[in-house]
Amino acid sequence: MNPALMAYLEHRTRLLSRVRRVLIEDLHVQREPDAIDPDAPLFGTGLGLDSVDAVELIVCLETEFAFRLDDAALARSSMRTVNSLVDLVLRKQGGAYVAA
Amino acid sequence: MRGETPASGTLRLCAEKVRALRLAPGQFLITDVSAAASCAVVLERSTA
Amino acid sequence: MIRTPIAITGQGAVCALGIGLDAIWAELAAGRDGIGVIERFSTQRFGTHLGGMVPLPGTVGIDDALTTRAICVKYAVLAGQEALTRAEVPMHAPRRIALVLGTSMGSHLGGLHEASAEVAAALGIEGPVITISTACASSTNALGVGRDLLDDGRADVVLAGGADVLCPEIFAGFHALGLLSAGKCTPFSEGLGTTLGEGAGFLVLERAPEAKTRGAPFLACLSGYGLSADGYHATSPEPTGAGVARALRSTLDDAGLAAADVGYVNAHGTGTAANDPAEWRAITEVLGDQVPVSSTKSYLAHAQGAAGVLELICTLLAMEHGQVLPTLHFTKPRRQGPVDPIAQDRPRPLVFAHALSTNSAFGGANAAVAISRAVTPRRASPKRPIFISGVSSLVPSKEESRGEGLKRLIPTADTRNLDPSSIDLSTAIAQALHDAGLTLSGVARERTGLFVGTTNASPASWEEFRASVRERGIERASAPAFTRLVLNAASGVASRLLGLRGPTTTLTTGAGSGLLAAVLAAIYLESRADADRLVVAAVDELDAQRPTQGEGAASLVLTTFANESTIRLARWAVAARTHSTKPSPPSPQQGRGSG
Amino acid sequence: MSLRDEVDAIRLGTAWCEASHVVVLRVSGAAAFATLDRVCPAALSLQDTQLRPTVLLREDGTVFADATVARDDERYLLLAEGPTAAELESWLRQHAVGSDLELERLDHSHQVLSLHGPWAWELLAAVLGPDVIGMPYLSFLRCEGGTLCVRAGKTGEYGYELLVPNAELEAVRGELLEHGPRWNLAKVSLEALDHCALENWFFTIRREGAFGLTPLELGLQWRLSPAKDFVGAAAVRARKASGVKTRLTCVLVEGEVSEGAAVLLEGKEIGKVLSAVPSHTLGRWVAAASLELSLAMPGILGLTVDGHAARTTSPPVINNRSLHVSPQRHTWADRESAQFPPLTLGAAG
Repeated sequence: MNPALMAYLEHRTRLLSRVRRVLIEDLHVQREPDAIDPDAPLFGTGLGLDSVDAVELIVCLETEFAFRLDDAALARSSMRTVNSLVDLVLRKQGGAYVAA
Repeated sequence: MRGETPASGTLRLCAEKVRALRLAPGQFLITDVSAAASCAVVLERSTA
Repeated sequence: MIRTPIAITGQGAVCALGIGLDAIWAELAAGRDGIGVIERFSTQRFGTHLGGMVPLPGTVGIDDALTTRAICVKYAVLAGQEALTRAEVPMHAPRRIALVLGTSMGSHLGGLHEASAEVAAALGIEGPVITISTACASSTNALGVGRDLLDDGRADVVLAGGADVLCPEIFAGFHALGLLSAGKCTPFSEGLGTTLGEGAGFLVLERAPEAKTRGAPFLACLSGYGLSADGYHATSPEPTGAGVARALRSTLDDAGLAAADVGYVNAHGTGTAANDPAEWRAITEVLGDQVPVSSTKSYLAHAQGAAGVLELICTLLAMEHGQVLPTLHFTKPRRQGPVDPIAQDRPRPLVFAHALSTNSAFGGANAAVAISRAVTPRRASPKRPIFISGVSSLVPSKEESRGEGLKRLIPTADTRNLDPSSIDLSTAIAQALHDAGLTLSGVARERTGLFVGTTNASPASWEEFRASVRERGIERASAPAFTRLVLNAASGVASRLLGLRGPTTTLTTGAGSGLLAAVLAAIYLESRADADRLVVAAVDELDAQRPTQGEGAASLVLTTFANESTIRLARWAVAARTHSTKPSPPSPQQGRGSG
Repeated sequence: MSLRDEVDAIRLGTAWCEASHVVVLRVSGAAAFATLDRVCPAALSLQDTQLRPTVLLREDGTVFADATVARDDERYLLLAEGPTAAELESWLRQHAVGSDLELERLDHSHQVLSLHGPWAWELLAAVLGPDVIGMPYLSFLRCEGGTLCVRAGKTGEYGYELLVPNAELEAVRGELLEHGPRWNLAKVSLEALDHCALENWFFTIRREGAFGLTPLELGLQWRLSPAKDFVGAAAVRARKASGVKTRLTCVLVEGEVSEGAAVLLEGKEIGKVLSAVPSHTLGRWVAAASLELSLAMPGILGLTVDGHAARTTSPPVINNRSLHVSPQRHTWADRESAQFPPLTLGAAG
């Protein structure tokens, strides 16, 4: 496996675990980290989040990963699954969204 | 029970007295006085 | 049998439109709103800057000197004084004058009931002082409780209404929930969202014959009121409007009115995407779609706990002038909204015999009142005996986590994001219902209500909210924590988890809150046709700020069905603090509360 | 009507079908909750009229039904895709907890009509009344005449299953077809619904459910309660303890994909395609592939499937119109002027 891909996978795995931790600690999702499927829907009872949690989730991610999200359309399209949150973080960290 | 339970304390007492009335007929007056208002209720189970 | 009509003999208000009724009417008549850029605190870090602030000299720009609570008390005293003065209330028997003050979170610093006590002291009121806190339905609910006190003979004059202050925390909470509109709030019109406001308003209520005897002014009759719980969500209304519809029907029923008698509705009309369509569904369900409906929030903004009474006062002022108020700034109707929202820039000449005013709140509490131009005799149903069919007394267990205990009793409960107050209250209620052998289903849920006494919103939720402000800045305050800061948050959760959708209220008197809830529930249940059972409950949560406070919860199930119990709640009383109010039972064993 | 047109009807307009693939049981009696709680892996935290998606598992932990539980006051509805009504009924009886369990098959007394699309709510409001408009996702509404309107779409668009009593069927279907043309109502196939389900990463029992996998490999742990016991729980937990080796991952492919095709990374097989559809919306094929766990991650470029370039991505890959259509603000009549964003996401394109 090429080193760039390995680095990406490692980086993404770390981000995934941090996003899961935000969901558990700040949004009170009552699950073990590895029981939060990366493609699980966040709302509509997937992980049990509610409309009231939407802004809180963004604020907690902004705090955890030190970025600001002012683009409402991007926020909306990022608030679908755990993976789409990780994508958002990657994008905010400089667009390293895909690797070879 | 630790400490004061200003809201639920008297209601807890009502619950105790209701349980007592289930065992034996009788009557209880429960009161509570606070700076805002005084309240009283009578709980009773007649012998009939 | 005829029940004594209740007269409104005076009113007073401070709100975004001004101080006192004359100033307020001048603005209403001219079609001028009171919404502008907030100056009392900085809104720089938020996307919107508008509020309906009281133009009271001395409260602008000196937030450090005047605490939120002091401002709230000041508003309430001004409005209360005006109401008492206009009603020409003789103050020679102050112990027979009660204060029922509805407030949401505006005076949270240091206990809601203490703010009410300060108001009572300043006004010379020495009768019972009851604080109703069902968020944005508080003051409408307070009018109803005031009416009940008069009905039950517990006071001769009731000053009922509400007061709230717009403070940065509340602005931040609504902002975090995405409920604030960019421009001025335009209910039922294009442009979603609400604008927050503040103020205080009071009505003087008296039994009509006595008021007439003393030559009191007569403004209108408070002809009925109704309460209900959505049992649906912490902040969103039940989308079909079923909860609001129940409150409206109860109000009509209590007032002895038919739908066709109602000539005007002053809607809650916050302007939000969730509220307005649900409310309009409720109105069409109960009253049809031809009744004119407007929202005074387009003038005043959303005065929170004081909203209901202020809106009713505006309605009364307009009525006095043979008019109804418009919904200002109306541009283009939304897809589900009133056929006639009175979309114009001045009041409309319209004479009505009866009007309704309705409010809906966080926690799913709804309240509505009916007013009538003329003294309207009410039909009385025979008083029903009250039985106690179930009880519980909860001391949180050390062995089992709160969530687990609740899950065992209510397996369908979602325990995520519930604070200790919500869990303990729900648990105690579930235990009491279980003790009563009740499983509520179908229409029985709508006929079972919940009256809760408590002293504070959950200290744990307060701490979570404060921590979010401290660590992230006020513009990033926690929305989920904010929704749990209303005093009725825990009862809203209990309503939802247990399907209690009948009449609901949450009140505080500090110590004794729980027993007062039982007394008010008994008064309500004895004579109303809209409930068969009322669950009474109280909760105390550990509070690090007040080390003497303990924890626990208790609940009683009051029922009108003799077959559910042989134990009666035979008598009750509520009165001023030091007055002897023993209901003269024959030497019963006596018990005192522990708090 | 071509499949492509059917998909467009679901994605942009209104679409309906008779949904005989959904079986419905009414579960009541004192043992109703305990039985459902035992057979459904999901935590059944439900308020009245709320729905919860779950799966039903064999004792070996593999999935045999895609199911939803609805709370109807103190009774429940179990909607399932996969088994027949008779199979589901007997399976439920086999696992009954307590004797007071009443099961009523609704397939003889009711028909299921399925309605989808970003404007489906508006058409339904014309048929069933305005309360449809405010329905949250995963809830149902009791309508006049006994029809239940269940909002549990699996296409990423507004989607409803109408449980219509036989006596009402002609009336409801008649009204639907009478009002339908105003919203360009199209009749669509189950194939089109399943196509959209894959594009939006909804689990389909008829497709990836047919491979004898457990929820761990299917990415459906969110439908399992971490706390409780349920039929198949022991097997699922044993599989988790021994280490899960693959997970279903969304792969976008630049050409036609056959089911069972190998997914290659630098010439080495890292997994297999379980199902795939040509997404004309994206101009690519969307595949659900079972990949080695360490590589079951979005954002990997340079894959090859059936000789075409491919990459993993985060589903759903459609920027659903329904996300942007608000019943409070929009109406079909003004859809041209409303300026909705494109159906594809920047990141996916």
